[in-house]
Amino acid sequence: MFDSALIPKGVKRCSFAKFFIWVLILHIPVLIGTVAAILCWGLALNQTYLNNNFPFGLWIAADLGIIALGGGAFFTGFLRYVINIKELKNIVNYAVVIGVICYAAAQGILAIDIGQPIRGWFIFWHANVHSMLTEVAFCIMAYFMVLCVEYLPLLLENRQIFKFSVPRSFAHHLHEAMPTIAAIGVFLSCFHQGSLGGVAGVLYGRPFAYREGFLVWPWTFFLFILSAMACGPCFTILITKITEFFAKKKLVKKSVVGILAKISGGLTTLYVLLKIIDTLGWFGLVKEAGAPVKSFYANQPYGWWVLVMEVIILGAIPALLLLNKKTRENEPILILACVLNCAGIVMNRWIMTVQALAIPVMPFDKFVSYHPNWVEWATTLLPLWVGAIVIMLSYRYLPIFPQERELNPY
Amino acid sequence: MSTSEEKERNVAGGEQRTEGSSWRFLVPVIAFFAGFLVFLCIGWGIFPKILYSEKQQPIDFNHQLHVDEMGDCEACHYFREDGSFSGIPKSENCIECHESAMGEHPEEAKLIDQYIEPGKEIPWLSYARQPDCVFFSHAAHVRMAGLDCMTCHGPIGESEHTRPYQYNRLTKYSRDIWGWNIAGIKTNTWDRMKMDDCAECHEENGTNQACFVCHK
Amino acid sequence: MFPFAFEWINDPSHFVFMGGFYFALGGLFIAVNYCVMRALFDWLCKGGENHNEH
Amino acid sequence: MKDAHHKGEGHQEGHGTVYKYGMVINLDKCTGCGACMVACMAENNIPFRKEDTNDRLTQNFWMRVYKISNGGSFPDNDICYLPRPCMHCEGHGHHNRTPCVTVCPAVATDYNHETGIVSQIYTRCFGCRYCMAACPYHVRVFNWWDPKWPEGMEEYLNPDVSPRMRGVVEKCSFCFHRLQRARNKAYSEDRREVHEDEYQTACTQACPAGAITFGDLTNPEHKVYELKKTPNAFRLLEVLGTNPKVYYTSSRAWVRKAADVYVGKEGSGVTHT
Amino acid sequence: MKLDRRAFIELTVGASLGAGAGITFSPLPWKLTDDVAIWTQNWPWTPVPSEGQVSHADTICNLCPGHCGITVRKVEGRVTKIEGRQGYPVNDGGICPLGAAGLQLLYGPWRVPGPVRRVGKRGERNWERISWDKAIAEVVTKLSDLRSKGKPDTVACITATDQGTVPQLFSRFMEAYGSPNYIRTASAEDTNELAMKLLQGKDASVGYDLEKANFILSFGSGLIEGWGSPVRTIQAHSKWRSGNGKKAATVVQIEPRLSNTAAKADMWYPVNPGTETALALGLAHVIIKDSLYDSTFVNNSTSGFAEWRKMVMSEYSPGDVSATTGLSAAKITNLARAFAKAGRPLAVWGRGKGTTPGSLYECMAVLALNALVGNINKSGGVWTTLRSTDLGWPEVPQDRIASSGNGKPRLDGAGTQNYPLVKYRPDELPKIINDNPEAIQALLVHEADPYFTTMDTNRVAEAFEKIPFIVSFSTYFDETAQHADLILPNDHYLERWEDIPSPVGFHKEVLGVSRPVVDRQFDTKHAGDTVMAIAKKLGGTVANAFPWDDYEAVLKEAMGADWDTLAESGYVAKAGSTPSGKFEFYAKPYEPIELEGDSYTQPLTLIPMELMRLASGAIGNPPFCTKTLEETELKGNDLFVEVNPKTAGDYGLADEKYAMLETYRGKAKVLIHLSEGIMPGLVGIPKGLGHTGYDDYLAGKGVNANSFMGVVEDPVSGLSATWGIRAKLTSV
Repeated sequence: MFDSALIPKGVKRCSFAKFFIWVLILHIPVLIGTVAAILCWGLALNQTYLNNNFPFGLWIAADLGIIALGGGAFFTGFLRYVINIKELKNIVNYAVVIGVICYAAAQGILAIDIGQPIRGWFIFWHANVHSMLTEVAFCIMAYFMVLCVEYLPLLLENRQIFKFSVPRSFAHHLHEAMPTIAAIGVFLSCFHQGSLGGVAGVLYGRPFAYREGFLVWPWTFFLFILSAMACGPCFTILITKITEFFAKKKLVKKSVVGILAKISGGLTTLYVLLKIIDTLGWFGLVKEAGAPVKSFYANQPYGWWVLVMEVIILGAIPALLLLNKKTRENEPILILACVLNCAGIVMNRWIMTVQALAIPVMPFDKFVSYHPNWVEWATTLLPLWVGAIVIMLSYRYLPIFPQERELNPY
Repeated sequence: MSTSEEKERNVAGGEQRTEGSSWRFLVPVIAFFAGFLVFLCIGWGIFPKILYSEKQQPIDFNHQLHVDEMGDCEACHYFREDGSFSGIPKSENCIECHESAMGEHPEEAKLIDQYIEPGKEIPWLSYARQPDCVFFSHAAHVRMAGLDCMTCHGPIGESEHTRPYQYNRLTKYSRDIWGWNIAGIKTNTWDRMKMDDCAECHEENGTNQACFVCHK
Repeated sequence: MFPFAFEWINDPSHFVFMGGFYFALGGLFIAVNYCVMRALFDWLCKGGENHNEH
Repeated sequence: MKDAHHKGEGHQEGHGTVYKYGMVINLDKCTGCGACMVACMAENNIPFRKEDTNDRLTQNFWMRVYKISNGGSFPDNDICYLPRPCMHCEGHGHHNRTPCVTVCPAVATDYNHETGIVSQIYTRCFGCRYCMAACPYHVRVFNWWDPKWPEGMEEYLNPDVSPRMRGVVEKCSFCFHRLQRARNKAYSEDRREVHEDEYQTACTQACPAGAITFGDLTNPEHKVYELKKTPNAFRLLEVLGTNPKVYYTSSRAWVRKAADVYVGKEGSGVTHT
Repeated sequence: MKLDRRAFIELTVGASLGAGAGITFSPLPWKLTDDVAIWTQNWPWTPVPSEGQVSHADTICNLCPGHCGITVRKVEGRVTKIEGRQGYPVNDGGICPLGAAGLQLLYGPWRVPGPVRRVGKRGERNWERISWDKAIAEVVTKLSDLRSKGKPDTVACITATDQGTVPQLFSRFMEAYGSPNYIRTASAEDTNELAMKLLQGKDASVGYDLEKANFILSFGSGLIEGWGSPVRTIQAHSKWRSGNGKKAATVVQIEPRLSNTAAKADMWYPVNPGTETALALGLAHVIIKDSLYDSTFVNNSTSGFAEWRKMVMSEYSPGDVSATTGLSAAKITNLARAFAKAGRPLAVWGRGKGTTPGSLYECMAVLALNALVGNINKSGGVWTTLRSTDLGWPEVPQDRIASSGNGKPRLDGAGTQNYPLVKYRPDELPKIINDNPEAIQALLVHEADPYFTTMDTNRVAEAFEKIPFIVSFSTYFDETAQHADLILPNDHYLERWEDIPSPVGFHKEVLGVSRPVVDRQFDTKHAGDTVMAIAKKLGGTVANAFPWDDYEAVLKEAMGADWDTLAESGYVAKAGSTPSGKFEFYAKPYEPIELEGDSYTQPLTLIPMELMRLASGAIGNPPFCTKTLEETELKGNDLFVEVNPKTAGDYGLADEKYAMLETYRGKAKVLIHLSEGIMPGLVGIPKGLGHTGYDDYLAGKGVNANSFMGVVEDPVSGLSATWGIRAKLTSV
């Protein structure tokens, strides 16, 4: 094959032609997304269906969702390097790759979402330390650097680069320092996952989203961390399964996936319990403010089903599925549980942002609903396709899965 | 290159080195420092030249002569009765004396036949022009704080010739705003009139630093 | 972002926030530089022999 | 190194006295004529578009007059007009917690303790719109388009207010530029305080019904000081604790009840016409 | 040293790392990031208004008959703000939305840049600029040709009002030229003046002392929606509301729809539309029966009371009236008693903003109510405000052609035997022209937009086609100007001297003079100068009729003694001269005004709604005002008609859905707005939309309410008394 010198030793990859065709196919949605992004930058944000009632729309909901799903990177890293579960060595690399893609995606979407991207760096230079968004920006940028540093050794282990002695020893030393780097990553991630929760939680002007809290932070701060830890690994498992499906070969042992699933199940259950307690506490808080909770769910698309779906169907059920061994071991049920868990988290992000804005606060406010238009969808999915391309490249040229050679001897 | 030989070389991990001498490692180091120096010079030397461009004032105005003649700055740069500042005088102020030539200075001749006669405004390029988002109240600074013009405008009163008006191509700000020294080192107060300089002075005197004090 | 900035105020929230941030960034910076230095020293002093396990 | 919080009391003391500018709007006098909206747009260079009437949610209004109804059926139906400028919320506690100021990541908006006005700096704002999510009164509007005036109409733009560019959030500033001019006048007469009649907002001045009164809420000589204490006075979303500076008075009970978050019996919220 | 591949890589990596470090330690990247951010703060396409000396100037707003005093704020030569003028006797500092948006009319792209001649067909909006002399020459050739053919009376002239020097110049020109057809646009003033002629025998109009009244009974007048002088009336309303605690006045609104006035009123009585006169007479019945009327005034200052009393007492008992109006008898009796017992009661007439003549009988019935409680020419009452149209100008010299032309009867039949007292009947013009196409050969239009404001727009369009030569003096490209052949643009009201007559409905006389506060923006000329130039070019007696050389001379002479105070302060408040003379009760029997269309195929009744934020007269709504329209009034390019949910239920109409509104006169697609504020069976349509002129900030938005309604002749006055039309609404 044309690029055989780059493919790691001892593994089989499809022909470069087939690979290149797939990359070209993926470039079509990427192109559409780029056109949408240029429209937003060029003609200003009137291209979307956002308006003064809905300053936050699909983009912010997707941002929060992607970063929650990307939580798998920091949590798997935490388990592997800090709690030292050696088994996870085989999947932490892939978690890092997914993390890099998710965080790059989040920053990409933010670059399109803000009205003046060229002076977006004001958030760092003139930082307002009390604002949750500042905290998010600082930590996402910092953790993205951590993720890049974690991704670096994988990059350096490419066959050609590995030939040079400097990169080789650099990669080796990076592995030695990885626990400290992962610890820093966990420290940062805990903060920004929490701040993303705080984004909605501090809005005391919006009774729907407002949660009192502990010292400075609202409860949503901790709920978001917990939900990211719970659903991150699920997302990693999901992407691994999808990659295995496309690669048509086993890449990670069942036992490794099993560990992640077990931990994720425990955390999801804890999250659902705390979420229910928080919701009940919130009912009390709102009643005391005089607003009957019924009115929050009176306007049509956001009826009571929303609460049931988010907490029960997409929360409790995956938790139970992941908790007991039998269902966790069974492959299709595991995938279903992961999908439900991830969908639950993304839905929670949508509710805490878009629905929080939809619920009228002043009694004489009119209820207005919002749905994203093609420009918003194209730009939100753009990082998904770019991510797919990056995964294909990493899978092809970098030794991501240590157990691959063991699982597919040839 | 057959696969076996290629595999064999791979396994060895390319450890045998070409026979070059031990100073081989100097090549990248020299390259590093060369690149470093070249771009350092570009950054510090050439970049400011490209970034700032220069224009001449329409008329080479002699401040010293006028100050001796008229007394002080307030003669031409006066306060209106509603407290706002008139800024650079209009050509009708000049007409009061220069209706007809008062000497045979070529600049005055230029003033008269290009601006006074056709009744056009003189398109002065204001050195201290702040951007549109800034509200600067001369009344607050001159009347209340008792600052003299020199603090912000420097010794322009004693200048015989108008220095060229340098402005930033990108932002269109006069160079007096962001500062003359590219490194941002400020020797006297009028070298730079950026937000930080205003903030610094406000800080020292404990005056109010709310946004809407200086912004509009 | 820096103590000399206009918005900077010496109060607990600034110290905590910026302190944590610079701590994390510093930690990362030190870790990476440590690896770079070690790699360079390996390359400079030991010159030839290397270890190809990774 | 500055030791006192520049936003806190210590630093903003400045030399002048401390004001707390606010408004009292008499909803019995307000006829819903909209002169306040037009005067505000004329004073603050607010752009307008041909397609403004297509979508009220992307319109740019600093002062918006809401038409509220008691939801009764004919002939017991009643409507009332409620002009809504920015509330310039003060929030509570030593470090006030104005909903939009605490959330702005780049300190583009700030609560000024000396005047009680929430400032919005358009060149600092990079349009993340978080403050729009935080404000329950829909006061903050976003420049979804680049403002464009038809040929020749840039003549009437007011130099005291800088026209904004696309991609930034803007809001009512209580016509702060008029306080800046009033201060200039005061300084030229060697005094620091600004009298009540020297600083009035454009909407207060234009209101044909004299329904809007503006002044320093803490100064007994100003009219608003007394008006805000009338029994019928109320504030929008009082229960949320935003501590807004705009008081409304109305002799009609249903109007007062339409102000707060469904306070009172269940479902007492009003529908809209 | 052998340059093999490895060395090359080492070289480039080393050099690029060095370059990177070099750049990072130089100011280049950081300064560029900062400057690019600053560039986004100063985009070249974001305007930067120029600074300068701020000055203020006082003048008078001429956008509606309210004539408020305004103060203009200027920066160097630019006008940046229009505000109400403090201390002006009419509006004392307040301003209305239209007045505040006046600068959009001064600087807008809809201004006529200079004299233009039409190129291509009418309404195609393409013009060619010509010089003033050529334009005037063209008008002169046309007019002198008509004169030579002995048909001077086929020239008509429409102006907004007949008071003030410029309208007088036009009427003097018409008289000197030889045409009796000088016509004023229709408004409630026509009926008020006619009523004053009939009941007081004076050439006067009706003024209301609103401020001092303490019981206001309004028959459908939009008191806080643009009636009379809008700002003055709104300020009066504030006085009624500011009894700090106890109410200063009680306001009763009689209207089938919950307008803003009805909402703010203390009591709102929704009567069946068209039965307001019956209610007035019913109230009179109760007042007389309980003998609560002011007998001293009635006995010695009125005449014909006995006969009127017999007519009222015989048919208008509370029982019958409640049957026709739909108001309970008890309410009628209590209302009458409350009205009569109030200290200074005042009954107000003039539906909506008073832009349509309305029924004369109704006006007289309301005035009779006021007479009953004896508040004629008293504080808090109805005042007869004398109208002086003669400015002491010399007699108009007429040559033979002129006198023969003037001898002919007026086209619109005003002043002929069947309409003896009426001065102008503008709404009749379309029918007259369509019946007799040669009737008008040339039309001059000044400060009016008949194409848009006259009822029955389709007939008006047909009529305009039949007029061969139309000259407009409009400052803007309004509808009439766009269908004219020649536009001789008048100066904008902020650019010209002009005397402003007393505001409508004001009980005192305030004579004002608007002055130029900004220099001319375009190649425009004062309409007075243009008319005089045309007259001078026509020569002969027409030229001699204008002894002045320019308009300013005309103004100075016309103002006479007041000129000095006017030049200095801009207005003169004259003491109201109270004319003596008896108040005559009009005892003829009353027949209600029947609407066009039949109730079987058109079951609903369409009534116009006049909104405060929507200019419905000759001036197009500026963009700021259109922007403030509620989303239940205009959405995109479609206007909403207001319908009661019950009616919508009966006819299958849904909220915010399209429906076809059809009347005898017109048909168009509209959106439905379900409102609990309108009486079932009624359809309310906002007046003032449906412009085709101006710019597409306003053109093409909504449908013109006038295109649905036709002229219903008032049996008593002969003016158009249309207050609605029968209509059909079918969902689309």
